[in-house]
Amino acid sequence: MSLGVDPQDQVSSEALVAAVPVASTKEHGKSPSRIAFDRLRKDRMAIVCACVVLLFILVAVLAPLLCAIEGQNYSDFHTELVDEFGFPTIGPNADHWFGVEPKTGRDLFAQWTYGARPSLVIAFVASITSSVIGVVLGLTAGFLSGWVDRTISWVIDFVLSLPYLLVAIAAVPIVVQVAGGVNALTPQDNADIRFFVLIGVLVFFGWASLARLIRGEVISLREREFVQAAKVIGVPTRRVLFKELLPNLVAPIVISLSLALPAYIVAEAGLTFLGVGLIEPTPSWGQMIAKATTYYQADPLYLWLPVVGVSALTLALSWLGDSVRDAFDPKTRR
Amino acid sequence: MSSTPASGTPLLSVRDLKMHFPIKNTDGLFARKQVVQAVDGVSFDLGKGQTLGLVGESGCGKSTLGRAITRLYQPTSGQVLFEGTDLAGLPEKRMRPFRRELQMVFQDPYSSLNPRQTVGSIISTPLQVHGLAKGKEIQRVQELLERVGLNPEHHNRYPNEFSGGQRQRIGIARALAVEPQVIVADEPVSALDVSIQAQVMNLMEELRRDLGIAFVFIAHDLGVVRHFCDRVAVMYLGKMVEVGDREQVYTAPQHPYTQALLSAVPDLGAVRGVPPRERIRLAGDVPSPINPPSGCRFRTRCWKAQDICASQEPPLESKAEAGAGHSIACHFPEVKESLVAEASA
Amino acid sequence: ACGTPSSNNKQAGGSSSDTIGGAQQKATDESAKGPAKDIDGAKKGGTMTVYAESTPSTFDPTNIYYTDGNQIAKLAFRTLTQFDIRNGKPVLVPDLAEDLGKVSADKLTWTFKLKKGIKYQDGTPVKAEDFAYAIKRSFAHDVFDAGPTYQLSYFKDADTYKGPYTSGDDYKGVETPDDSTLVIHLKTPFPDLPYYGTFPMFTPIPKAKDTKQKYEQNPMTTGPYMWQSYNPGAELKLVKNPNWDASTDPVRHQYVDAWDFKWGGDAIKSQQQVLASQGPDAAAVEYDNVDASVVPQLTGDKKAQLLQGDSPCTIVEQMDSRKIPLDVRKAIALAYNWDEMNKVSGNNSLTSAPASSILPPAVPGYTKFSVAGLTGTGQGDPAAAKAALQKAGKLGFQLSWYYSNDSQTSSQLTQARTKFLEAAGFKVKAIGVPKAQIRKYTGNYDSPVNMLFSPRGWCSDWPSGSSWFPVLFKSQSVKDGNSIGELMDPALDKKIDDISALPLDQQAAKWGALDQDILQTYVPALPFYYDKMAIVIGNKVGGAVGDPTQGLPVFTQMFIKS
Amino acid sequence: MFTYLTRRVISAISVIIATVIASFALFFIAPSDPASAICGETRCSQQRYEDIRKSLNLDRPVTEQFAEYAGGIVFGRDYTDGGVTQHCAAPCLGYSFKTGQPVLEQIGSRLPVTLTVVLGASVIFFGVGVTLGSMAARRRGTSSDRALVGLTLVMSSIPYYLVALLVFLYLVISFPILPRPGYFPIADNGPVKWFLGFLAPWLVLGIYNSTSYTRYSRGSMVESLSEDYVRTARSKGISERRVTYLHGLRAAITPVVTIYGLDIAYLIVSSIFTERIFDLPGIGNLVLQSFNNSDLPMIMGTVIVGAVVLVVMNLLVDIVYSFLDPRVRLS
Amino acid sequence: MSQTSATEATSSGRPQTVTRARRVTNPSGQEPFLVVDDLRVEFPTADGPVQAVQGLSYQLPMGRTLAIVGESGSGKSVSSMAVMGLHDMRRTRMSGSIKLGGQEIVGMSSQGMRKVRGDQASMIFQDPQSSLHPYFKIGWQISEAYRAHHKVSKKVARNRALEMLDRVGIPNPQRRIDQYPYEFSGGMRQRAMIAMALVNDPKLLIADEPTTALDVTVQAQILDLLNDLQKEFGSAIMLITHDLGVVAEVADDVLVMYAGRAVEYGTAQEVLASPSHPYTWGLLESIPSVSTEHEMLRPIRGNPPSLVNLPSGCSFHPRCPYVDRVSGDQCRTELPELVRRDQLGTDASRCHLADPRAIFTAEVEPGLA
Ligand SMILES: Nc1ncnc2c1ncn2[C@@H]1O[C@H](COP(=O)(O)OP(=O)(O)OP(=O)(O)O)[C@@H](O)[C@H]1O
Ligand SMILES: Nc1ncnc2c1ncn2[C@@H]1O[C@H](COP(=O)(O)OP(=O)(O)OP(=O)(O)O)[C@@H](O)[C@H]1O
Ligand SMILES: [Mg+2]
Ligand SMILES: [Mg+2]
Ligand code: NI
Repeated sequence: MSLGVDPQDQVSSEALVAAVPVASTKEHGKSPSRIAFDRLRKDRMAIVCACVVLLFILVAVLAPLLCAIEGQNYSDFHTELVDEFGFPTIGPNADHWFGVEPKTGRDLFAQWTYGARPSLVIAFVASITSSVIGVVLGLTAGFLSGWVDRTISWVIDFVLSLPYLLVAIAAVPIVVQVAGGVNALTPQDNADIRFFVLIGVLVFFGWASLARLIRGEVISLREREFVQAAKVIGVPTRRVLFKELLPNLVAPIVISLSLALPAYIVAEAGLTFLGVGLIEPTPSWGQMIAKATTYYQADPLYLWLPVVGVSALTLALSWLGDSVRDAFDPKTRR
Repeated sequence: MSSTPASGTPLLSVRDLKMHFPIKNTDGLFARKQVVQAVDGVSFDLGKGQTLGLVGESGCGKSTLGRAITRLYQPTSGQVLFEGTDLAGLPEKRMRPFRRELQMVFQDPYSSLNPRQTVGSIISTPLQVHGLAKGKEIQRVQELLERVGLNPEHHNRYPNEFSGGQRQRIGIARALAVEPQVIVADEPVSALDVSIQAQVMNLMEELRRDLGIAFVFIAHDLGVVRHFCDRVAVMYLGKMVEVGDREQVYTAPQHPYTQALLSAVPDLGAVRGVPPRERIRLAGDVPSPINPPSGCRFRTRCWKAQDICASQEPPLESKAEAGAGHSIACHFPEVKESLVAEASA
Repeated sequence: ACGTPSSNNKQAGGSSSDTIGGAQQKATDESAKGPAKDIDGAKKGGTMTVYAESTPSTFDPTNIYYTDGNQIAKLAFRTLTQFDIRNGKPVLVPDLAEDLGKVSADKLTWTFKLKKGIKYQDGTPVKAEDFAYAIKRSFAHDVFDAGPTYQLSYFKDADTYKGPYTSGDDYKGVETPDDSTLVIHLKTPFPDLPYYGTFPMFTPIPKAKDTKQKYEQNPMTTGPYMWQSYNPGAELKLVKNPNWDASTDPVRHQYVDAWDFKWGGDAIKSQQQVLASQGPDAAAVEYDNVDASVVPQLTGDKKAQLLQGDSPCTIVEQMDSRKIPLDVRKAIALAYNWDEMNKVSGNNSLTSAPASSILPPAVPGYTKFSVAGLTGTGQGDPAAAKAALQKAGKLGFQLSWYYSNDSQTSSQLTQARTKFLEAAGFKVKAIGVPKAQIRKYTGNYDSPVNMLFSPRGWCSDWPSGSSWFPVLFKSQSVKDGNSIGELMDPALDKKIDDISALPLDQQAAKWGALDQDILQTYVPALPFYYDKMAIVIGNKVGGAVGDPTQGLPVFTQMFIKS
Repeated sequence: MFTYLTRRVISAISVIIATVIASFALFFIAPSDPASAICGETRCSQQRYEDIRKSLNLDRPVTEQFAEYAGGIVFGRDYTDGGVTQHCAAPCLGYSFKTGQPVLEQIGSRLPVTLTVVLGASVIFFGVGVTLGSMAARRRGTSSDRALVGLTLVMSSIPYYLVALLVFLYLVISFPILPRPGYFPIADNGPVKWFLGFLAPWLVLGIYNSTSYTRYSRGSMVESLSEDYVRTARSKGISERRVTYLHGLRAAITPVVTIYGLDIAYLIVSSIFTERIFDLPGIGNLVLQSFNNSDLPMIMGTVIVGAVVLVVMNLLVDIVYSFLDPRVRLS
Repeated sequence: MSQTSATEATSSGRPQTVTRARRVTNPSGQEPFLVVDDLRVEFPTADGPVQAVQGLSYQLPMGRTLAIVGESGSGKSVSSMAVMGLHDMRRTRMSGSIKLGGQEIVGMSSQGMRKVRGDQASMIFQDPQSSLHPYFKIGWQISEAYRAHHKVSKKVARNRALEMLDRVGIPNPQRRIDQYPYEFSGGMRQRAMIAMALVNDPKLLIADEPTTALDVTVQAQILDLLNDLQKEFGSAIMLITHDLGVVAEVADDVLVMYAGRAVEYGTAQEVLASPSHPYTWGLLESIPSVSTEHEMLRPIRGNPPSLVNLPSGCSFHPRCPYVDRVSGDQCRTELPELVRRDQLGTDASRCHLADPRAIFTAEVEPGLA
């Protein structure tokens, strides 16, 4: 009798779904990404980290509101609240929730909440932009091969063999000068330019490693039989790229995105700390840290506020990234 | 089914097909361009509804041949004639209509399905690409699933929810979607367990019988080929060394390599009281296809090799004494009675 | 001279009492002879480490003009004359010269008798022509562009002679009639020449050893110490010069075995270290002014580690009198919130005192007076300023300046100024430029801003108003790029010339009066603060005193306590 | 193998050339006006300004200037300023605006410090990381393993410069547990002082980075311990220790060593934080100083040198890798 | 597959001739070197315990070859690795008894186990590519195995390695001994593995699918080699495979495993020629053969069960076409014992069917080649 239409076989193939160990027995029709996200949702650590990140995002977004409630802003000087040597004469109180900054007497709570903004904005904008560029170039290089691949690969090599910190330092003054005749710029313009330079530098160095990763993935996927099958069917190249390959790159993309975020926050604050990143009057954690190192003994809160901000945010993001990787790639589970 | 060779123009005709891969040699200062002669001048015909089995050792070019036929590779030279049209040189655009006629089933049930697509969308992709069953894709997908023995309700599941055998069925359904005339099956069952393998074999048998699809069936399991195919071609190092009807090749092999290959297959005869056959044990391994031996490529492992084998390449020609449609590429073909004793039992 | 390059952000100077120390008199002691008087408790031996954040730009004696380089150079380069700091007061004494120079009747020829038997560190004798060569070399101002420039305006043929590299050795301005006589010819009288003689450009340089820009790597020294190694921007190491003869030197000692100057480290960190005096830091000096954040640690024993002294510098807020009308300048003065400016700058009583004059208290002629609004104190009165501005019909007058956008202090000061100036009805346009280039912008008087040009302050080149007013307030100062207020008033020029022509001993009081006159009449700048020296030293540093001529410690008298 | 290396060398050189071109191009893209940068700080006469422009060949076409610059790298070149000619030997990357000295000379004088810091720390992080990592891999799943993994994760998530800064502030300054960092050349100060001066940066950089090495080597080790050949080794009846530390580690260490090589290069070009925080006169501080001085040739010089370090190290790692992995060596 | 619904053949009682024997003794009757008794291996996982091997018993005398066959995942490798003590005991639960030359392996200290491994018993694996350490030379790897059990100099060990390489038919061993594994072809690698396994003259050689990754011609070479070596050394060989052809050619005894249990055990002759378990029948029927030209094969339907969630009763019942021949729900509810089929033969099977032989002869055998 014919097996194909054997009713018995129908039964057995039903039964078999339960028998295949890899299959989730309860729900069907879940894409691998869905499964990964479900896994992530069950990871308590991931949820806690996501909440922390969310909290910081809220603080950054609601900074004006929070400061309005406090009744302060980040730019007003309160020199009457510091003594002759610049030390604050007041601690945290009802007017200034976190106290005031040495020397200028600016409100620390406002500085801190606004300081969360550049970190988050730069990290998100830079990581998303660099991911898009990385994915597009990686896909192109990997799939097209030939001279396109060679060119892109060379550029990747080139970018990756530039010393990132040094170039970041070199780029800032150059771009600032390119950006406009010095005489045309207000202090705010200057600060904004630094902001975009920082994003640019991070993107410039960020895309390459993802592109390399994606290229490698594409090359290995390209040899996978389902891509061959698509070709045999006559699926056009663009469709192969975006419908067959791209969905299979979700895991590396999500993972690298989740690792890029904390890395960029660290980079932003680090460059700013060195004095080559953001500048006054943009409030930022990196600047606060740099300024506060001189006051760490007399005014530890001033130092610890931004330190805790940067650390907690990167810690939460890194752990979240780790959980994301585990969720997408359970083999590497700790 | 009887194995009458098709008359008239064959459905698929391969003429002197060559597939050479350029590789970079990494020895020495300057990279010398070398080629892997993965397939080197292969010809055969395939009639409607016919099945041709391709057997041979690993690396002899079976998959490459299959891929060159389906134009996954652009053949180096030679022709692939489908109903008289040469596909070998066709640009991809003009190739598109022929893709409907010529499909492929792959070996690895895990990598041949896109893990990010539902079974439904995997099977409907060919429909969309070729504009088939417009508006009724879901019905068609369910029909196909049913055809290959899967529950049609499962079209919205992902491949990871299926077992190896079921996945292979999905792959077959995908190939069937465009109603092809020829399916190139590259080791479709070698990754499966015996019991599952038999299920899939049965399915293919059925398709062939019901739909009249012709198969180029690649396998290294000689038993499977023997079971499934009308004609069998034996490949060695990119060349066909022997081709003929199943009975001819299995019961009266004339090429020493075919003989050695067949005698190496372990079988159940021993426990069934069949007298042991003579065994030919080949020494050594298959030479590299980068620098194949001159003349007859098998001569380095052949016990019958003589000087002529090194200097002159034996053509694949039908020998009158061997029977119609039975061709052998050997300077000294002969039937070894001691070898075939068991096969007739 | 200008302060150290860092004096823009770090403040310098200060005296021990709250009241500004009285003006020093121009003191000279022609009879001073070596060896210098021993210091009580002085010990020999050890290595002294000296830290500073900003780097002396050069150690080529011809090129040194900044106070830091100048002060360090005294350890190695002997000059015609030198200051001996006696009880905190500078006394001009002969150094390599036998006397303080003899001037001819027409005041245009100076003759210096030179000491005999002076040797370079390699034992070769110092010759008079080496002094002549050094002076000729100073005319190569294209090569040694940072050096002092008085010779360019006072010396004979200064406009035609371009130094030995381009114009050859034939220069009529110097003569060496014999091996121990140096004759200098002037084109205009220069009574302060003996003071000018303290500058390192008057150290002898043998022509054969001149390697131009490379000379600073291996200079010929005559002082108690000589080069061991020099890594520009990072480190200078000095060791004892065996051919220095204490008996010829009235000002220098050779107590310490070696000096190790380290630049570029963070000032605050270095100060912390010196204050902690762990290991080698006990014998260390950090000569940047003490940071406010370190001040709370200066209690108990550590109090002794603060070295205070006077500094010959005044810091001002300049206004371009060509672009800002007088009544507007006066309105600006009303608006200034000095308390905020001081706090944001990090000024405090250790490092600064509010300024109300151009001349600092350390310079003879300093007169205490007070012009309304120009006292460097108070919170300003934006309302009054606004009223004044309105009265002048200049409401919304635009004020603009350059600031260093990569310096926190500079940016914050700009924010502060912007606030109170805007409150007083001004429009403000502040332009941020990199710290490293700020002087290029502020030094260009033709740039499209109208405030805060350089110099931001001025330090005496020698204790006299003559190193201030003729340099800063004459019309030609604008051309020279050394103007405060960009005043170009022939009447003022004449007043200054008249005082300059007076005998030295009559000048001081006149300068003081002129100071008040200028501030009252022209308001070319708002006096901000007088600089003071307040630095930290290791707890084993002995003999540390301040040098009021430089606003820095006197290195030549330091020793290491056991 | 040989061709492979040749090809790698060629591509490395092409990258370096591109870096040189790019950094040269930046001089021109940026209206940084090198002449005025060199021309003193305040008073720069038009005459002198023009002289400098001439001496820098800024009045000549860009291509000619580049030829001069590139020539300087290959053959060295002369530099004339104010009638004084200086020679800059073969790989000449130009002159500092600030000090007028050849860029490479200055970098060369700072390099030993940076190398000492990085290499010293690298010994620590490699040793500690690999030891802890392979121990954790052997005890995979135990609570001590999990604790270690968690700890390394926390550590490596906190930015390095914060860790270094806090250690410096609290353990060096406030509670002087660690000796004061600084560069005291052996020749002048003897090895003890030299050693103590580097101790704090070594420890901080070393221990901080060891966390990621613990993770790498643990992961690599876990993987290699699950390989078939480890099972084979075990089936021979050799001791478990030998199985782990010879068979397992031998395979696990190879990828770690390559990361190690690249990391050393990376740390050399990014030692800015360490040097800035611990006040060490290395390359990083030089760059920072040059940045503050707008000393473009110096910055570009360090970028080029940094790129060379990275490229060369990459190459070196490839070569070393081929020695570590016979499959690569002989293929 | 076609089958008549001959339910009448299934009687409620069992024929008297069946002897119940929970422990099946050695089919060949010789003194066994390896005695496995009621072996259970379980892996605790997140989804629940994986019962990889359950109640497995068999014996293997010197000089004989025991083949273990079964579908993928049926526990073949797990059971053989248990004999070598290669499981990570932190993640494995093991019970029962394995006696190797009289020595109990289960629960043995790792020290003791080390002495046994590679000396008394050694093992070769399926994939010679990944089973040889890629970073060490072949000769080194072989002599390491020798030195682990013999206190000899490196030189002696190397000579021993040379000798072994020569013995397993590697041409030019002098040169090959200093090569790395990847310089060998697949067949040669497997020969080298065998050389390494035999370097200490073990009494038991376990070969876990030694030829699955190889081509037929090379497979034939390797099987011949094993055969020759066994003749020479007289060792016991345990051969794991899923190719019944290989079993027929080289095995003396056969153990058929299904879902972690032995379902049939006997001499090769008996098990392959007249099997008495429906699963074995299914395996035989699944093998394509030439005589049933273009007929449908008769595969076992469905898929092997999950080891976490075994079917109740006989594990094979969901796939067994003969369930209805057993009265009531016995197959679904009751686990059959592994019982000897008749007193003459040694074949034992785990099935509720009353007279499987009869069914085989009547219904299955005619369909086979
Ligand atoms: N893309 C390629 N580039 C270079 N060489 C190739 C390529 N594809 C295949 N080859 C080589 O061509 C030869 C034939 O390979 P092919 O995959 O056709 O063998 P096969 O008969 O299918 O073997 P198997 O039974 O192992 O699948 C092999 O030596 C292989 O290394
Ligand atoms: N360490 C382990 N942890 C959990 N499950 C395991 C482990 N090792 C083996 N298994 C499971 O035990 C079952 C039996 O595995 P085993 O390797 O013995 O199968 P096999 O019969 O050798 O199959 P194959 O023919 O594929 O080699 C499988 O389902 C496998 O997934
Ligand atoms: Mg193939
Ligand atoms: Mg197995
Ligand atoms: Ni058939």
